[in-house]
Amino acid sequence: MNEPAQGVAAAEPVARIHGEPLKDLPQDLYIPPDALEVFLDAFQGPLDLLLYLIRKHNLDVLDIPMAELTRQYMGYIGMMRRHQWELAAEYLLMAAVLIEIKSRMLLPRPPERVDEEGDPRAELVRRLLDYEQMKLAAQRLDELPQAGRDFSPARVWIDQTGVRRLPDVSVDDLRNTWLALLARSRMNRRHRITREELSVRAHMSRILRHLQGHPFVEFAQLFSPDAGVAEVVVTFLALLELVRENQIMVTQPQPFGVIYVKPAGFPVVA
Amino acid sequence: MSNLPASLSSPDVADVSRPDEIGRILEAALLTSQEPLPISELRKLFDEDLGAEVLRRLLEELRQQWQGRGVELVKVAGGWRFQARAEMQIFLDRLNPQKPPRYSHAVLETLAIVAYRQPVTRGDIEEIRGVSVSGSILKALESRGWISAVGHRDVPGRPILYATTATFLNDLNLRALQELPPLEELGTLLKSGENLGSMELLPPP
Amino acid sequence: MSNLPASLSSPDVADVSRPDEIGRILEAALLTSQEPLPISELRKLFDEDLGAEVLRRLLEELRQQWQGRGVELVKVAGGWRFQARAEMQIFLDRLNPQKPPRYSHAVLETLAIVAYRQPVTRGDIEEIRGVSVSGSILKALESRGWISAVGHRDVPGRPILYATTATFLNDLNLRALQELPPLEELGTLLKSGENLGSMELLPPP
Repeated sequence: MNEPAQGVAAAEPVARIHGEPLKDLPQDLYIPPDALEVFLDAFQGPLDLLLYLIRKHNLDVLDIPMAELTRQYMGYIGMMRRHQWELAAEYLLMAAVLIEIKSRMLLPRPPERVDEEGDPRAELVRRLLDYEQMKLAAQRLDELPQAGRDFSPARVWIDQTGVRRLPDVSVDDLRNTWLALLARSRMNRRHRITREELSVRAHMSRILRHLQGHPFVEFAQLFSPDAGVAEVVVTFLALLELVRENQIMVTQPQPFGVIYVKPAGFPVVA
Repeated sequence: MSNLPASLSSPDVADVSRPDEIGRILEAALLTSQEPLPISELRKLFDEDLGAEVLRRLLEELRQQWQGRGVELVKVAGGWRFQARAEMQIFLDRLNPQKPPRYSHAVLETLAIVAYRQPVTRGDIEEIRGVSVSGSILKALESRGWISAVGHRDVPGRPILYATTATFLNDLNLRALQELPPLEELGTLLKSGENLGSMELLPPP
Repeated sequence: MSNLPASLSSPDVADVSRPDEIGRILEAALLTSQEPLPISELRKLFDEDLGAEVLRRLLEELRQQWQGRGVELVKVAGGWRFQARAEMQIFLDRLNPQKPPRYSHAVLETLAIVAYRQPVTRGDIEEIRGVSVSGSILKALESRGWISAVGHRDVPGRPILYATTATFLNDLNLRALQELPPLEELGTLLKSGENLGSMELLPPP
């Protein structure tokens, strides 16, 4: 139970200081400054360091020599501040705890409050034991067989091709989405959606598609011969709308001649 | 044991038991591998080099042992692998009923706007949605074949005009755009208070 | 044909072959599944509902059929799964020389705290470890699928509560959290004969 901090294998040197292998962690509470940086990496934090010091020296957890421990601690923090500020902060917090405990131990306590507060070290001890418990649990967890590391699940190949499906969209989805859009835009009065007859829009698309890739199309070609009156009207409205939106140009080279419809901005070179 | 191949039927007891052990290891390796394993890989499994010929024969034996099961050992381009037999597929598919993926709100809204307001530019869509429309949304709908560029609006920048396609109608089981829920119906669904009066909603032709 | 056993000479061929067929399908499903399959999933494989009891018996049979092979059928938290026996791993490792990296002490301690004290916040973990917990540690465990956010603690800042997942149990070959190694009792860590005296060891929060 008095094993040193984890991650420190018995035979391997803990660190090298001036090329000399450091076989074991220091025997006393004092850690040489050169080793500190390496040394700290072996620990998970102030609790781990404290736990190590206590276990290593067979110190009574319940009777930590607060004065000595605190003094050492402050020494480390002075060194740490030069290198690892963030780390130092955490150790500094621990030092504050240690000093607080020490100071509370020095204070005389009214007898009736002993039961209530107990030993000022109690909280520190609780945290140390709590941490040690989790530290041991972590080691046990790591010893459990782990998928991929210690055993391999069966992974027999299965044909997945053709299984990939594209999202379905229903007419209801579209309707609901459109409704939501309208509702949103009603709340947002800056935009006002002027709704127009759908078929005019549809015919606008149809006409533009018809014009695609052509320098021009005859006006009459845009009307199918078997179109009803309504469709002719709508197609004509669509043409007018496209003209208004500058998407097409309508020209008639000579009076009563053929009317041409051409996409706006079609390259002149054509 | 008399039916062991000559090359494997050594008098040494340990050796006799080996083909079994080798078979177990081969089987375990092939069942747990996500990739087909070529002979060259399978050779790495064993301390001593078995030789490609021996391995091939062992694999053939393994293949025969698995005959009639739901999974079979096959040789594919990359090597050997176990795979579920084709006739198992209908059962296995029941475990992974592929939930049809859904388009995001952004994609659906874009699609709705193109469907109802076509032809529209990206700017039009952004204006109605009130947020910018990423190119990937339009690309998703284009690669699905549901919208396409039909021209340019003749304004500075000449933005592309998008419209829905015939594929869109087919995929949504519509014969014409007019079969989309008409806007006037939508209008009545909206809470009143909006002045719909001035808007003329013509009946579909 | 006259010497067929009575049970096979039934006029209905399909029915006679069923127990076998069910076994084949179960085996194929379990061998191809990426995740352990619970009974509730396995029931979906068959047209008619076999009932959990029947399936359990079939799975037990299947498990026994596989005894002595390099791969075994085991039950973990997420259900049933085929996996290579632990002793196969030294061979399988030869095919994939790069082992998954071992987790650092920081990650393991964080995992232990989430596993044993869940649900916990990052603050809880930091309190126990006595050091700040970097986001990358939690992210590593989340991306492994071992821990996930399960809610928020209703205190200022509404910190995220983490818990372990079924994948965590599956990957550690466990059927339930109760199968985690038991915690060392706090008291046993104290040297014996220790007089706790007036010291109150607060119960864990």
